[in-house]
Amino acid sequence: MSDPQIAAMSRHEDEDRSAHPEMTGQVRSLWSDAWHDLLRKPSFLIPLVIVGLFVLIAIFPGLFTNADPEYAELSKSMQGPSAEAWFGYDLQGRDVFARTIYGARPSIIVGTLAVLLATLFGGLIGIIAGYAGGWIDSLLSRFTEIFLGLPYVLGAIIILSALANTRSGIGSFGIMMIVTLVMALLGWPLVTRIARSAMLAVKHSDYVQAARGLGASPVRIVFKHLLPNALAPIIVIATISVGTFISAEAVLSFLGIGLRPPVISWGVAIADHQNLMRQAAHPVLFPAAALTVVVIAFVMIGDAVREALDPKLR
Amino acid sequence: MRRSRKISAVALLAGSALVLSACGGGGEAGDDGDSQGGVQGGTVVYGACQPQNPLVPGDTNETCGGRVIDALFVAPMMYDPETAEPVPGVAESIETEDNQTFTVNLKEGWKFHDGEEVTADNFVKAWNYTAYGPNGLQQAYWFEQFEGFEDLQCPDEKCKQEPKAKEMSGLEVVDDHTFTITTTQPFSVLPNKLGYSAFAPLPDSFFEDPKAFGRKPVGNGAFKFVEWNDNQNIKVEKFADYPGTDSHPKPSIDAIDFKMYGDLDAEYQDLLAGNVDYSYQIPTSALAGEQWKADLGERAVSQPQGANQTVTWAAYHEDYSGPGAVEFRKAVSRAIDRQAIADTIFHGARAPSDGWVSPVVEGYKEGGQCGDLCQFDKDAANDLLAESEEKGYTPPKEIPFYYNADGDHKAWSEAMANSINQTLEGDFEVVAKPYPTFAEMRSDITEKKMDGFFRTGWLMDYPHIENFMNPLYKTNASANDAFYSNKELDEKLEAADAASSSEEAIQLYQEAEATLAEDMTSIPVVDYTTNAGYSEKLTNVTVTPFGWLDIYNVQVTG
Amino acid sequence: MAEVAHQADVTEVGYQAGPLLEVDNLHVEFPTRDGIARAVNGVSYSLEQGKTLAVLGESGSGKSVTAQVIMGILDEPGHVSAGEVRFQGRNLLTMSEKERRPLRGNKIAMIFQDALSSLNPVFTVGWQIAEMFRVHQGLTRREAKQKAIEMMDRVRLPAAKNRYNDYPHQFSGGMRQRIMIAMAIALGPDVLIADEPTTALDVTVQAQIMGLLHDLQRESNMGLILITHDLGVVADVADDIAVMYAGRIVEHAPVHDIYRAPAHPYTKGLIESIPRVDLKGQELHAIKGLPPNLLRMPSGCAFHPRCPYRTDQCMTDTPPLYDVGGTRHSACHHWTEVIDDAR
Amino acid sequence: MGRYTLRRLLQLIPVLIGTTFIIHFLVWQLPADPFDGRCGQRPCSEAFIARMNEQFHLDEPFYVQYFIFLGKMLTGDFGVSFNQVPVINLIEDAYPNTLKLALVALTIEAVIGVGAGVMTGLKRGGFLDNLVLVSSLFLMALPIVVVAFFMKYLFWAQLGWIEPNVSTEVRWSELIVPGFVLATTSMAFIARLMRANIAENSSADFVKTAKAKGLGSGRVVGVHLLRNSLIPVVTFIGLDLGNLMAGAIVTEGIFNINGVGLTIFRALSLQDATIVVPLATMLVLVYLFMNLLVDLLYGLLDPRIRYE
Repeated sequence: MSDPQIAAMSRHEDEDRSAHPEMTGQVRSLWSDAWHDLLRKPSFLIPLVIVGLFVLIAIFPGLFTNADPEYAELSKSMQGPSAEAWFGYDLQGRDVFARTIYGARPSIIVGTLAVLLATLFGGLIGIIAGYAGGWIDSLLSRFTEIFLGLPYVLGAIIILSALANTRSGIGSFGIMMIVTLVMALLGWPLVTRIARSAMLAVKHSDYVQAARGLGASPVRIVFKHLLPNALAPIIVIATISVGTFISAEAVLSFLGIGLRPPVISWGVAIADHQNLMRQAAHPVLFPAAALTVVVIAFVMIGDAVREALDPKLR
Repeated sequence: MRRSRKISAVALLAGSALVLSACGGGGEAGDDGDSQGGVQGGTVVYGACQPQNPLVPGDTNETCGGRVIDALFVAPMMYDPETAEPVPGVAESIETEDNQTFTVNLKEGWKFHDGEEVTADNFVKAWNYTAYGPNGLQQAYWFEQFEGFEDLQCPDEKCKQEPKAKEMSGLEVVDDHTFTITTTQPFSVLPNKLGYSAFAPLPDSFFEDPKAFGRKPVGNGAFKFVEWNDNQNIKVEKFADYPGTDSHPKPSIDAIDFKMYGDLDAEYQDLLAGNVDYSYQIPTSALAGEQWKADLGERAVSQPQGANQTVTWAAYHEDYSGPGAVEFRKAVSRAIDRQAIADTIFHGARAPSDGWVSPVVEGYKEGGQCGDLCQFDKDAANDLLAESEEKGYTPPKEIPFYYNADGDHKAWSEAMANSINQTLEGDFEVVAKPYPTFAEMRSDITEKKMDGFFRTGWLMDYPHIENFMNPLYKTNASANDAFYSNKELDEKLEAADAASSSEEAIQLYQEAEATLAEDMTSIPVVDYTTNAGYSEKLTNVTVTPFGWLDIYNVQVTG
Repeated sequence: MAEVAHQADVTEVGYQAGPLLEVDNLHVEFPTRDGIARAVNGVSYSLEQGKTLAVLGESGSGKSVTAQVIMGILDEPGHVSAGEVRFQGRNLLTMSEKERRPLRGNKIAMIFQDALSSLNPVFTVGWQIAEMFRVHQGLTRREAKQKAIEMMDRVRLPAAKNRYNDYPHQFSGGMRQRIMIAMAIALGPDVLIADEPTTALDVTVQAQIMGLLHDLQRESNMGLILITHDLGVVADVADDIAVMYAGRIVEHAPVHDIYRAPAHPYTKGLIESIPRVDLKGQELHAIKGLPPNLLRMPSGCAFHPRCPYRTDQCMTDTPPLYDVGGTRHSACHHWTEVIDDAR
Repeated sequence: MGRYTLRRLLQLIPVLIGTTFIIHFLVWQLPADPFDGRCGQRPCSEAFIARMNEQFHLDEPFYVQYFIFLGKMLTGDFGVSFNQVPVINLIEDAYPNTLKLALVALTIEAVIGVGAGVMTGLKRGGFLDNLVLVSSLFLMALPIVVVAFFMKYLFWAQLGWIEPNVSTEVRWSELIVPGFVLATTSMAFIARLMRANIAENSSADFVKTAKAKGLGSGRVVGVHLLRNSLIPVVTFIGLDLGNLMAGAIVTEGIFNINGVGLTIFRALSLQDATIVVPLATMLVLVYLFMNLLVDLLYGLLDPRIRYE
């Protein structure tokens, strides 16, 4: 799923960086150019609006529906869309529209939070490894590789199966946090790899050497030169990952090891009703559509950011 | 994924036991089975799953392996394919005068697949091996009632010391074809039990290398083992020297290919495509909207099965005990819309329960013993709730209902929780909570750690009311998940066990069942229905009350 | 001259007497989001066999675009909107791709500024040279290798045989450019276009490469178009010089005339900006202002915003290519003043 | 190169130990007692548990268990599962199937992805280009289960071209549709990657050189452009083999292919760690070695890369 692309993107990214170290010198104009570029692109603005809408839904689901997503009437089970329930009812006789609306929050929280954690932790390790070099780098690199050696799906299944103990009554928040942490745990090594190579490229670039030669303090070098330049590829990978992480969460939930009730999740809705598709498809169709739209929107934003920040394609 | 969830659901539903009943052919007498001029030969492809244990009768406690064991081995008794009544297998007769000492007379001329003759010795040695503690076989507990069973168990937890004896004193070989069984207490239904596969004989070759035997079993049944490809299939073929019985004649088919599926949908699609001849479970996707009946037409089989689904309360927990708790449990029971759940969630694959015993077994009381308490009624339920409050009972704000996520239990568990929440007008909520695996749930249940109520299911080992009572509700019984103890119940059960006639025993067991309504620590929900389908190739198809294909009488055409 | 023409007559059937290569009133446009960029605006020049024409100009002046049109490798979305390119009298632009391809590399060859990026990084240099023989002449791998090694020797690549299997990145800049040259002249082209061949090289290496080109041209008597922005490198090798500015030729003249007395203020500026040993100590002149934006070309003479001779006429009338005498032409309304100043 | 390979192999050792240790720890130590639910509704007999504990060294501290496991793996002994089936049998059964499936998927994603990428990369902005760009986004975003159900519905239920499930022989021809399902995400990604590479390289100087050499457009694209643009794609495809094998679980389930993923998933739900750990270790091995191989291959494909 998400993993291979990101891996290859990162590889791609590595090359760019090392092949064009001089590009990193133009950091400020790069950022502002990228921003201006993005604001003019429909392929960025349209998905941005979509994501904005879903974020709004995630924060205030009550604005979009009056129905209670948990209220179930078995007598209405699997009834199709109607004026009363736009997306129809699910197996339990719950309002599919309401459940689709309320399903946005967990998806988005888990996706973004997992990316955030993976980026912060992975980025930090990568920057330290790249900056410090030497045995610290070796140590951190081996450590990263150990986690990188766990394939994403396999790793997630093993860890989530191992952790999937409900007894403690962890509640909705706890369930989401477990999934988030596991995804972050499997996601950070990629960020580390990218951050490390970005750091290496910048560190060896001429202007940093020059700044060092002029006697700039290490702190100044790190904050003035290294970080701003190394950040671009990290931001690119983070943006793209949000989409792929949401998709990955849905697959894990579908497999029955990701989110689970009482959390309302699109992946769970798909899993619960995919067997009934020959009877009625709407309980699968609408959550699947919502999921697809959100993921596409995030991937498109990531793609646009990458194009804007990737000097080679400009 | 889904596939394995379902399988484990089925496989482990009953927990311990399954009854292998492959016995068959009730209606169709005739020495050579195929008296109707049916076609001889052919292979039946049987939808199956990977056995979880070596293929040794005393070590097989789940349906995946049980189905194969059933084709390979015959115990002293067998179960009629249509009625599940006990009929003779290897035994010519089982005689007793006091319901405590039983004489088993074996038929002559039965052979193992390696040519060895089946003698009394084969039974006695096999049973002693199974019961011997240090061997750690899964089905050892079947011999609990045999005299001397205790002496074969490990004296300490880690089994460092050897048990006192290696043979049960209750087993005695009289001659090559006769042996006796003595139980510690009178036990009238013992002959009924002896049809279960744990009582199958083992050839001498087993004792030479039990490990190798488990991968390449040698039985005494109508089919002999050919090969086992893990996770793919197990092949067995007709055993020429199988003598046949009235109910279980020499099979007409040549071979059975137990083809393993990870997913019921995949199996069902292969059934439609003609790649599988018999599936004993239809996936939800096909049950929905009666799709499978349209797909299969006459080849769709739907009949009651000897299994039920109950929910059990952790009545030992302080939150669920004390005055009024019984009324609260009754209120909950009346708040479950069993009919709607059976129709909507199970698409008719279950029927609302009316008691604690499956309707297919001997001893089921017509109309059930649960009465009104198993009838959905909103007002009555709220009246009971009010009554319980008057008596001073306050339920916790959140009442967890636990189910195992690796079985197909989520939908009905949630539906039941919704039904209770929306019926009872109180300040509490039932929340359906999954355990990731059956194993983890069982662990907490047996360790008495539950803090709500939870799903419990029972697939009969043998078709008798006794099997739905003693193991489940007797004080300290092995599967008494509520840790329920009711003196009156225990007395009735003991009396029933010791009853001199079958009728008397059944009467007493039924009285015992009726007492369960007093406390409602276990609430019946739905009874299982076998939903099976077979291919166009099969004729003369009978599906047993266990849900399995009668492999003795089925014929393959075309 | 006559001899040369005669030779050509013999070698090329159907070749009518006249210049080897002629660019005639060429216009090239690049549509962009903000409008059409007119990269080349009516450029005409011609090249005789055995002669060297230097095309001079800043980046963006259209000199490389013109060369790409001649080669037929103009990048999308650029396209020729008017004009002709005649090779041995035949218009290349109206030929089908099928007719034209055999000429490319075979009759007209080209080398580029950055040999590192122009050589394919993933093939050995030997393979890339041999490819010429294999594709155009259908030689076997072994024959082609033999020939390629010969070519590598010919461009004075040391230890050619041993380095046949090396990759471009394993060579120094100068060596790489020799390889490019070997590849370009492999099939003995009539015209060689060298697009800034020495720009990326050290000064000492520049001279070696220019020397090599000059020698090769004399040996094989081909026509050479030398595209450069550096007036300094062409003095010794070029016969004629065409100076381009904003997509036009602003001056076209034999090399010694230009050096002696430029007839266009832009040429004059270029010459004055060459550092010269004899003028040591004097201030170096740079042309003031920036090259024009091709999307917003100044009215009249495109050079007028930067021109010290500018008059009102320059702002309105586009100067034609005035005949300045001999084979000289200048696109400046005030060419007489410019020449006078120079003298 | 030889020294580099050796160094990489040596570096692999701590990684392998670390990864297998994590797996071993997670699978064996975190969940509840593996024998809790093994004997159905009744608790397992103490004798049974004692027998199993002894056989699988469960009374030892977990690091000892790990070293016993590691030692056995090194001698090629994969042990037996809880139901006494030699795990090597499961591996022999499941591995070829998963490998075949992954190879089919790899072929499909390479052919279609590269083809679409080349076509659109050469002609950017056209109808086809936009079609591929949009559809690849969709394929990347669609959950694999949706793709699988759709394909199965189309080719089996509607067109009747395939059997609903892959037979036990697992013939190559039967793997085309499952392979396609497994390949979708990567295929879309390869198309995009290839398109970007082609687009970038087609304006590269060496392509201009190739054209100036008078090469036909087929040769320019097919030899010069493709060779360079393929390098990142080839590395991606190499890395993807490990991912496909480890990620085939959903596909294997839906098409009933007896593969590694499905075997692991089944074993996990039965809590049979004896199966999970060796099979997962084998997947990790493939994954890590493919990574190494790709790194080495990269050097062969791109002579500019040098190994210190």
